[in-house]
Amino acid sequence: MLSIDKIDQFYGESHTLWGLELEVAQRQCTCVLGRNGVGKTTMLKAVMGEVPIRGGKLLFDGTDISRLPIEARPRLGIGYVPQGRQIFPLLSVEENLRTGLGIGRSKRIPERIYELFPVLLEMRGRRGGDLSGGQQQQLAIARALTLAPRLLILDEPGEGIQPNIVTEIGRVLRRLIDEDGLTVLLVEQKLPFARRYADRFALIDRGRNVAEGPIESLSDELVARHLGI
Amino acid sequence: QDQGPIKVGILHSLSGTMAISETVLKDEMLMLIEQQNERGGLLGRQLQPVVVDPGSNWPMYAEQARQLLAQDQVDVIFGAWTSVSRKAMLPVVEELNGLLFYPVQYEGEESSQNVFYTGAAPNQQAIPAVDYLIDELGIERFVLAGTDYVYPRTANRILEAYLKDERGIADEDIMINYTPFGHSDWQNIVAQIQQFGSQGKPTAVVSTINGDANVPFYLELANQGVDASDIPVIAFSVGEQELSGIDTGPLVGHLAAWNYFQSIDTDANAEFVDAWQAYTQDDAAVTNDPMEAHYIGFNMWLEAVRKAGTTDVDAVKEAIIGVTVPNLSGGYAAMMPNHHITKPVFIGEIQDDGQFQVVWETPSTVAGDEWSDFLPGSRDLISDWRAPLRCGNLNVQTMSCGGSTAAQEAEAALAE
Amino acid sequence: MKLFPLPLFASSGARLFALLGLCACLMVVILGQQAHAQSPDDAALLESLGTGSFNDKSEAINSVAASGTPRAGEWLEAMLDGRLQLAGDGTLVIVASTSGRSLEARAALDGAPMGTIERRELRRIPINNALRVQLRGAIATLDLSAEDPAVRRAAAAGLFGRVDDDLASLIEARLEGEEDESVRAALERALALPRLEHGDVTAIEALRGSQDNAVRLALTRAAQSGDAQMAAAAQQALGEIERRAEINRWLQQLFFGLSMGSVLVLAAIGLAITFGVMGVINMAHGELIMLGAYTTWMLQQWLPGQPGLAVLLAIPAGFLVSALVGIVLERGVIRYLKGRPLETLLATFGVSLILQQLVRTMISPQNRSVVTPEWMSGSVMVIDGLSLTLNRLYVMLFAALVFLALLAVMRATRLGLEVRAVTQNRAMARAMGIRASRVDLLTFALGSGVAGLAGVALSQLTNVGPSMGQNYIIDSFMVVVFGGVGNLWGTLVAGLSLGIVNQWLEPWVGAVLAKIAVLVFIILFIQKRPRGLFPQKGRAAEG
Amino acid sequence: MKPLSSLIQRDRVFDFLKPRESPVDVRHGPILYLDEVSVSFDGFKAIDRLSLTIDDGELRCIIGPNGAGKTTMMDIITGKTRPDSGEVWFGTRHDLLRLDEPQIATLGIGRKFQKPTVFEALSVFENLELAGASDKRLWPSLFARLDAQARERIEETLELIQLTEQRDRAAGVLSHGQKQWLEIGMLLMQRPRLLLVDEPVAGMTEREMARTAELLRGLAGRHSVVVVEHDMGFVRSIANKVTVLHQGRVLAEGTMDQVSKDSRVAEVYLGAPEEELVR
Amino acid sequence: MAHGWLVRPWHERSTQVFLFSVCAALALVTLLHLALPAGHPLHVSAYTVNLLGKYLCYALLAVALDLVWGYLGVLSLGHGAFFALGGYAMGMYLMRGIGERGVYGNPELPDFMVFLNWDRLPWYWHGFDMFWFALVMALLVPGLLAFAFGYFAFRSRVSGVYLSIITQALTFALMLAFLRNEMGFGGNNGLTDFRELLGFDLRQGSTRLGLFIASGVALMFGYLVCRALISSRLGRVGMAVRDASNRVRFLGYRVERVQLYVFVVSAMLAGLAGALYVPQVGIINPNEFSPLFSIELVVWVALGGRATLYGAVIGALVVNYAKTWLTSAMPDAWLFVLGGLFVAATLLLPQGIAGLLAQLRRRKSAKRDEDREALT
Ligand SMILES: Nc1ncnc2c1ncn2[C@@H]1O[C@H](COP(=O)(O)OP(=O)(O)OP(=O)(O)O)[C@@H](O)[C@H]1O
Ligand SMILES: Nc1ncnc2c1ncn2[C@@H]1O[C@H](COP(=O)(O)OP(=O)(O)OP(=O)(O)O)[C@@H](O)[C@H]1O
Ligand SMILES: NC(N)=O
Ligand SMILES: [Mg+2]
Ligand SMILES: [Mg+2]
Repeated sequence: MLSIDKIDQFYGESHTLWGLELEVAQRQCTCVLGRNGVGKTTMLKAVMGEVPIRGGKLLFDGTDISRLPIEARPRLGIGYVPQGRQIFPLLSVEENLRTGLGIGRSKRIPERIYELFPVLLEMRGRRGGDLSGGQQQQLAIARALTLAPRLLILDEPGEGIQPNIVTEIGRVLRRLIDEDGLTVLLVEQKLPFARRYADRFALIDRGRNVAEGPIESLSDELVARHLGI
Repeated sequence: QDQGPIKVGILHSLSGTMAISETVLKDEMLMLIEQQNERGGLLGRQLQPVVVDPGSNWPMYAEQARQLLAQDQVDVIFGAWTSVSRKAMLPVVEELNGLLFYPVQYEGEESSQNVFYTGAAPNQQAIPAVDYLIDELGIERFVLAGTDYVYPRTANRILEAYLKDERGIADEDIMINYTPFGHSDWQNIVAQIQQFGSQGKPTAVVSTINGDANVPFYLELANQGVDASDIPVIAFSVGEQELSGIDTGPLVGHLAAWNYFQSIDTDANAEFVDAWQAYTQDDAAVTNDPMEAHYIGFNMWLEAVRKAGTTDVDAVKEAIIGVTVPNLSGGYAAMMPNHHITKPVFIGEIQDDGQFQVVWETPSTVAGDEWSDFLPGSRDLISDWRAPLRCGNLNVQTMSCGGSTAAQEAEAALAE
Repeated sequence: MKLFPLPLFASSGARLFALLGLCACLMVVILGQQAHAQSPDDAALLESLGTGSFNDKSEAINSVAASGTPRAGEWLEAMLDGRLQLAGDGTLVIVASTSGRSLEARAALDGAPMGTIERRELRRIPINNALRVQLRGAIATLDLSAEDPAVRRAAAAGLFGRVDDDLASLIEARLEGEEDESVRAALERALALPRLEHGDVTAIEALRGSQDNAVRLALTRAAQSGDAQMAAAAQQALGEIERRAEINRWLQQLFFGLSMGSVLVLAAIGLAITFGVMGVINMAHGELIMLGAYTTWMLQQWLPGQPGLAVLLAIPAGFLVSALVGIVLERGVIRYLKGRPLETLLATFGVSLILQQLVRTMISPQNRSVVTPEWMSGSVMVIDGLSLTLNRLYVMLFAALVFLALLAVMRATRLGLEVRAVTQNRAMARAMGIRASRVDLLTFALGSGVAGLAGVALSQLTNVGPSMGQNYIIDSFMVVVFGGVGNLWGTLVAGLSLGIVNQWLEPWVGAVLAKIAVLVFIILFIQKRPRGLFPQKGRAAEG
Repeated sequence: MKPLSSLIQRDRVFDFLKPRESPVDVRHGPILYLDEVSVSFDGFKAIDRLSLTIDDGELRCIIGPNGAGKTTMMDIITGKTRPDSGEVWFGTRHDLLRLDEPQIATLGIGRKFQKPTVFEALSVFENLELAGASDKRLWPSLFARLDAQARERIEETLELIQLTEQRDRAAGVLSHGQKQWLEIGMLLMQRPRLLLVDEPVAGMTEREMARTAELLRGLAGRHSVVVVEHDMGFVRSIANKVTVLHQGRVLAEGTMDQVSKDSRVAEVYLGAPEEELVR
Repeated sequence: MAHGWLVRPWHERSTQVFLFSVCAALALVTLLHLALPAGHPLHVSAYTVNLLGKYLCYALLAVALDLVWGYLGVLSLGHGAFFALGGYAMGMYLMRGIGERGVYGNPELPDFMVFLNWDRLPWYWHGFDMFWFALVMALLVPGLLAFAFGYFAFRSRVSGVYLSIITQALTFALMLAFLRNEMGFGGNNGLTDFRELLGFDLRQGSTRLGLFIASGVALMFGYLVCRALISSRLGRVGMAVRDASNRVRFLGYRVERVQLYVFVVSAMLAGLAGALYVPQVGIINPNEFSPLFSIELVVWVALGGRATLYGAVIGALVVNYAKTWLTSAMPDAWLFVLGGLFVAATLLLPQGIAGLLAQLRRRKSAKRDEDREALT
C-alpha cells in the first residue's frame, strides 16, 4: 500500500534518514521500532510531507506522493496521529474532531468515534488544550479516524494513556484492520504492545532500516542489538 | 559660482501627516520657478529648484535645511508649515546664514534675521476676526477651540487678553477648549458648545483647530444642527484646500479669516488661479492663503535679488526690507523691517461650492506684528533688522537688545 | 413699534443679527398684508434682489415679502438656496440645481423656461448669514398662509420661540380661521411663549416638559418674577424640565460613548481577524480602511448627484476593493512569512508606506470630500430634547451588523473552524486535509474586506485622506489586544467600553486628558488581566 | 572512564545526585502533606478533597486514569495552580500555598513535566547549566562564572542522559525521547529534595525504561520522589507504594500487588486482561 | 567576582570585530573631516559628521531595543519613550543653558514659558542647569519609568502582544502629555534654539565632531554592556524566559526580576541615546514619543536582524541613511523605495541583514573547509 523507497532526509546539514526503505503491506499493521532519536518520527513526517526529502520516492497505492502538498495526502486516505498529540489546544474537543470532516466523506462526526472513546463525548465542549495528556492522545487518534483513512499512521499512540485504554486502542486497531480493511503504520516502543497487535515489524537504526519481517521473527537478539543501549 | 543656475530650496513635506497641506506649496513653487525661468530667469541666470521631503518629521526639517544650505548650496529656502518645523530649522538657517521664507500664519513671538514671515502674525488674522464678530455680528460669548499646540495656545492667549482687556468680555463668556491632533470624535465638544451658546447671548466659535480634525468637527456641527446663523464658527486654519476635503453643503455661512481667498475678484488673482489650474492640469484645483504668501515671498525675493544684483544672502537681506510687490487681492505687500509683511485681512463665508465669499475686509493693509501687544512678556519688544539696529527683540523700555545670537554676531561684526 | 424682549429670541443660540433681520422683515410683511398695498412693479422688485450691497438686499427682501406678489415665496427660496442667479444678459433666472456644468433655468420674473445655460455664464446672487436668517423668517411667515396644512404646520413650528407681539397678533388672527387641528396646536404652542412673557400663568401648562431652550430661559425669568403664583408654577415646571434634561444628558452621553465605541469596533474588527485570529501583525490595516473610504469617494464621483446610492454601493465595493488588496498582500508577501509573525510587522509596515504614497501620487495628497447622503444627515429627535445624529446612528447599526455577520462566519462556517485550526497548528491542520494556504487567503481577504467596510463607514464621519489609516491603526491594535486576542466578543466589548469611558471622561477633564486617561486605564487594566478582557483561558493558553 | 552502569547503581549515590541543603523541616513528619485539596475548572472538579502524604525519602508512584488529576496535583504542589480549598505543606514549616513557583523551586521541589519542556534556543549544555546553577538570584546570575566543579557536574549528567554528543546542539532539535531525557537531566541538576516526575518513560524503549527505573530508585532515600506513570511494568519495577487517583481523589493505596488486585482499580484503570500488557 | 563580567565579551570575536569597526569608522571620519580640505572629494563635511552622529544615536537606541526584543522576547513598542525622555532631560539642560540669550532675555525662564505667562520655573526644571544632573536624569528618568512600568507589568506576567500594546499605550500617553502646553515642556514646539553644551558652542564644527565621537563611544559602551549581559548566565536565563518563561520559574529563577533588570538597562541606554541625539539635531519634541516612531524603530531592528545586536546597528544605519539619501534624491517616490525595501528584505532576508552576513560567513568557512579537505 505504502512503499518508502530509499528516502534521504536532512535537517539542515545533518543527515537523518539514509536511504530508508520500508514496505507497508495492505490490511496489516506494520510496527516500526528503534531507539530514541534514530529517525522514526522523521520518517513519518516525511511520509506526511511535513519534512522535505532529498532523495527517494514515496509510493502510495502505486502513485508517487512525495511531491504532493501535505493536505493532499489525507485526501488520498492517510490519517496521521503525530507524536506529542498536536491537538488544536483552543478548539473544543468536538471542533477538533470536526477538522477532519473537511475532505468531504461525511458531514457529521461518526457515532463510532464516541463509542470508541467515550471520554471524548463527555468532554465534547471542553478546549482540547485543557484535557489531560491521555485524553488528548485519545482525541488525536479519534481525530485521525474522522478522516476515514485507508492508511493510519500512528506515532507512539499509547504514550501517556491508561493501560485499559491502551488495550482498547490495540483492539480497535485490530478490528479496523481486520473488519474495515485499514492499513496501519505504527511507531511503538513498547514491545508487548507491538508483539500483540502488529503483523510485521521494522527496526530502524540511525536512519536506516536494519531489519524487518513478520512480528514473530522479532528475536531478542535483534531487540538487544538495536533497541539496547 | 555666479554663472550656474540659482538654486531655490523647497522644503515642504510630501509625505506623512503634513503632506496634506504642504504638497501644494511645493508644486506652487515649482510653477513659480518655471514661470520665472520662462521670463528669462533672474539676473540672467536660470532658477533651479531643489526639492527635498522631510516627511513630516521635525528633526528631518533641520537635517534637510542643513543639507540644502551646506551641501546643495541653495540661495534661498521656501518651506515649512508648522511652527515646530520652523523652530527646528531656525538654528540651522541662522548658523549657516541662509534665507527662509515661511508662508503660514503663526503665533508670532519670534524674529530672526534669516527668516521672512509671509504668513499672518496674530494681529493680521485673529484680532481683526474677533473685531468682526463683535462689531458686525454682535457676538458676546466666545468659544476658543483649538488643537493643543503652540499656535492655538498662543493665539488664544492673545485673544483672551484682547477680549477681556480691550473688549470687556467677561470671564464666564469665554470658553476655551483644546483637543489633540487629528481629533475625530467631536460629539461631546459640539454638545458643550451648543450648551454654552444657548444661554441667551449671541455666541461664536473661534477655531484654531488644525487640519485633519476639521472635517469631523464641521460634520458634527452640521449633524447636531449647529447652524452658522445660530453659532458661527470662524476658523484660522481652514482654507480652500481644507474645504476641498469636506462636503461644504451643511457648512454654508461659517467663516474664516485670511489674507487671501481664491474667490477674490482681481485680474492678478484670476491669472494666478488660471495658471495654477493649468499647471496642475486640474480645473478644480484650488488656491489658498499660504500659496499667496509664497507667491508674495517669491516675488519679494526676486525683487530683492534684482535690487541687490546678487543672490548673496547678506545683500538680499539688506535689500529686501522695503520691497513692495503686488499681492493677489489688488493691493501691495511690503516687507517690513521686522521681516513680516503688510496684508489685508478678509473675512469670508463658506459657500456650498467650497469657496469663500468675502463679507468683510479691513479698510487697509495691516503690518505684521510679531511681538504681541497683548502679552505681558512681549508687549515691550519690537524687531527691526535694518542697520544699525539689527535687532529682533529690542526692548523699547530698556532699549536693550535681547539675546539673539544673530544680533550679537552682527554687533560683533560691527565692532571688528 | 415695540420690539419683543431680546432673550426670548434665543431659541438655540442667540443671534442679534437674526433678530434684527427677521424683525424688520416681519414688520413689513404684516404691514404689507394688512394694507393690501398696491403691487409695485414686480420687475423692479426682482431687480432689487439681485443688486446692491447686503444692506440693499436686506431691504429688497423686505419689500418682496411685503409686496404680496405671488412669486415672492419662490424668489426668496431660490435666493436662499443660491438658485437665484444672474445670467450673462443681465436677467435673473432660477436654476433647478446648483451643481453640474450646465444648468436648467427659467426666468425668475415669469417662470418661462429658458433651457440650459452654461454654469460659467451664470453668477449666483451672493447672500450672507444675516440675509439667510432674514430669508428663512420671511419664508416661514409667508408659509403661514400656504395651501398645504403640512407647510403651515411646519411654518408654525418653525416660528416657535421667535414670536414677538406683532407676529403674535398675526398668529392669533390665523388661529381664528384655522381649521386643521394639528396646525392649530402648533400655532397655540407658538403663542405660548409670548403669553408667558405677558404673565399668563396658564401658558406654563402648554410649555410643561418642553426641552426647548427658549422655554427654559423664559421660565427662568418667570421664576424670578414678582408674581408669586407665576414664580412658583414656573419654578415647578423648571424643576421638571431639569430632571428630564438630566436624564437626556445621561442618555446622550451614553449615545456618544456607544457611537465612539462602535467606530472603534468597526476599525478594529477586521484586525481582530487578521491579527487576532490569524496572528498577522498587519500594519497596513489602516490603509485597508483608507481604501474602503476612497472607494466611497470614487463611487460618488462616478454617480454624481446620487451620494446615497454611492454609499450603499460602496458597502460591497469597499469590501471587495480592500479584500482584493488583501489577497494581493497575502499572496505576494504574507504567505512567505508563515510562522514568522514578527516579520509580518516589517513587511506590512512597508506596504502601508507604499499604499499611502500611492494614494498621494495617484489621487491627491489632499483630503477628498465625501458627501453625506440626505438620509444620513442631521439628527433625529428620539424624545423631546434628545436628538441623536443620524450618521452615527447608522454607523452604530452598521457596526452591529458587521460584527454579527463576522461572528456568524467565524462560529458557524467551516472557514471559521479551519482558520482557527490552521493558526493553532498549521502542520497538523494540513495533515487533517485542510488547505491551509487557501484558508489563509480567504481569512485574510475577509479581514481586509471588513477593514474596507470600516472605511466606508468612516468616510461618513471623518476625513478621507492618505494618512487617515494612521489614525486608526494604533487604536485598532489597542482595542483588539484589550479585548483579548482571538476573541471577537472581546473586541466588541473593548471597543464599546473604551468609547464610553472616553466620552464619559471628556466633559470632566477635556479631550486630551480623557485620551491619556483611557491609555492609562488600559495599562492598568492589563495589569489586572494580563490577557485582556476575555482571555484565552486554561492550560493551552498558559503554554 | 567508569562504566556507565556503575553510575546508576542504587547503592552508589554520586555526589552530584545529593540533594542540596534545603531548609525543609521533616523532623516531625512527612515531607509533603496535602490535606483536603480541591480545585475545579469552570465547574469541573479536577481535584476533589484530595489528601496525600509523602514521607521523606519515599519513592511513591501515582497512577490513575487519564484525567484523574495527577498532573493537576503536581501543578498545585509547584504553585502553578492555586487550589480552591485545602492545604499543602512542604515539611512542617512551609505552607506552599503562600509561595510562588520560584520560591517553591528554591525550597527544593523539582519537576519534570508531562510534555517535555526544555529551552529550545539554548544548547543542551546551557539547559543543564541553568537548571543546576546554585544561586538563582539576579546579581549572582549576572556575575556567575562556571567553575570546574559545576562543569564537571554537567558533564556527568550529560553522560548519564546520553546526550554528550548533543551537548552543543540547540535543545529544540532533539527528538521527543531525547527531550524527555534532557528534562530528567535538568531535574537532576536541580538536586531537589522532592522530585515530581510526570510520565518519565513515555516514548522510551525498554532499555531506557530500565535505566530510568534504576536512576529513580537510586535517588530514593535521600530524595523523595513522586512518579506518575501509566506503564505498569515500569511502576512495578520501582514502586513499593502506589497511590491510585480517580476523579480527583484517592481510590486505593498500597503495594503494587495490593492495588492491582483491587477490582475498582482494575475496572477504571488497568482493565480486565491486565496480564497481557503488564509483564 | 563582580569584575569579570564586563570583560568577558572582549574575548568574543564578534565583539572584537564590532568594536574595531566602530573605532576605525570614528577615526576615519575624524581624519577625513579634519585633515582634508573642504573641496577634496574624500572630505567629510561637517554636515555629514552631524548626520553620522545622529545615526549613531539611532543605532544605540536600536541596540537597546534589540536587547529586550531579541534576547528577552519583550517586543517593546514604546522604546521611543525612553529615548525621548533622555532627550528631554538633555534638552532641558540645553534650554537652561540659553540663559539670557533667549528672545525675552529672561535669565531663568525658557522663552516658551515667558510668552505663555509662566511666572516661575516649575519645580521639575530645577537642577537642569547642571550638566551632571541632566545627564544623570537622562539615564535615571527612563530607568525609573521602565522600572515602575516593568515592575507592575512583569509582576502581573503581562507578556507577548499585551506587553507590546501597553508599552505602546505608555508612549502614546506620554506623547499626548508632552504635547500639552501645561506640562511645561514646550508642547508641540518642544525645546529648541540650543546654544551651548558644557560651554562648547553647538554651532561649531568641532563641537559637532565631539558629539559624533561621543555618540560612537556611547554606542560601543552600550554594545559592550548588552553583550556582557547576554553572555552572562543572566543573559541565558533571559533567553530561556523568551522561549518558556513559565518553565524558568520552576527552576527557581525570578523571571520578573530578570525581565525588569534587562528592561531597565535597555531603557537607560535608550535614554543615553536620546541625550546624545538632542544636541546634534537641535530639537526635541513630542514626536519622538509617537508610537509610529517606536514601530519604525522595531523595523530597523527587524531589518538589521534580530538578536544579534550588531544587526540592530546595521539596520538603524541602513534605514536612516536610505531615508536621508532618498528623501532628497527622489522626494516624491522615496516611500515606494523604502517601503519596497522593507518588503523585499523580509522576503529575501529572513534573518535580516545580519543573517545574510552570517550566511555569507558560513558559506565562506564551509568553502574553506572544503578546500582544506580537498588538500588533504
Ligand atoms: N527540527 C529538527 N532539526 C534538526 N534536527 C532534528 C529536528 N528534529 C529532529 N532532529 C534530529 O533528528 C534525529 C531523529 O529525530 P526523530 O524525532 O525522528 O527521532 P525518533 O526516532 O522519533 O525518536 P523518539 O523515539 O525519541 O521519538 C534526532 O537526532 C533529532 O535530534
Ligand atoms: N485549565 C483547565 N481547564 C479545564 N479543565 C482542566 C484544566 N486543567 C485540567 N483540566 C481537567 O482536569 C482533569 C485532570 O487533568 P490532569 O491533567 O490532572 O489529569 P491526569 O491525571 O494528569 O491525566 P493523564 O494521565 O491523562 O495525564 C482532566 O479532566 C482535565 O480535562
Ligand atoms: N504656524 C502654524 N499654523 O503652526
Ligand atoms: Mg519520535
Ligand atoms: Mg497528566
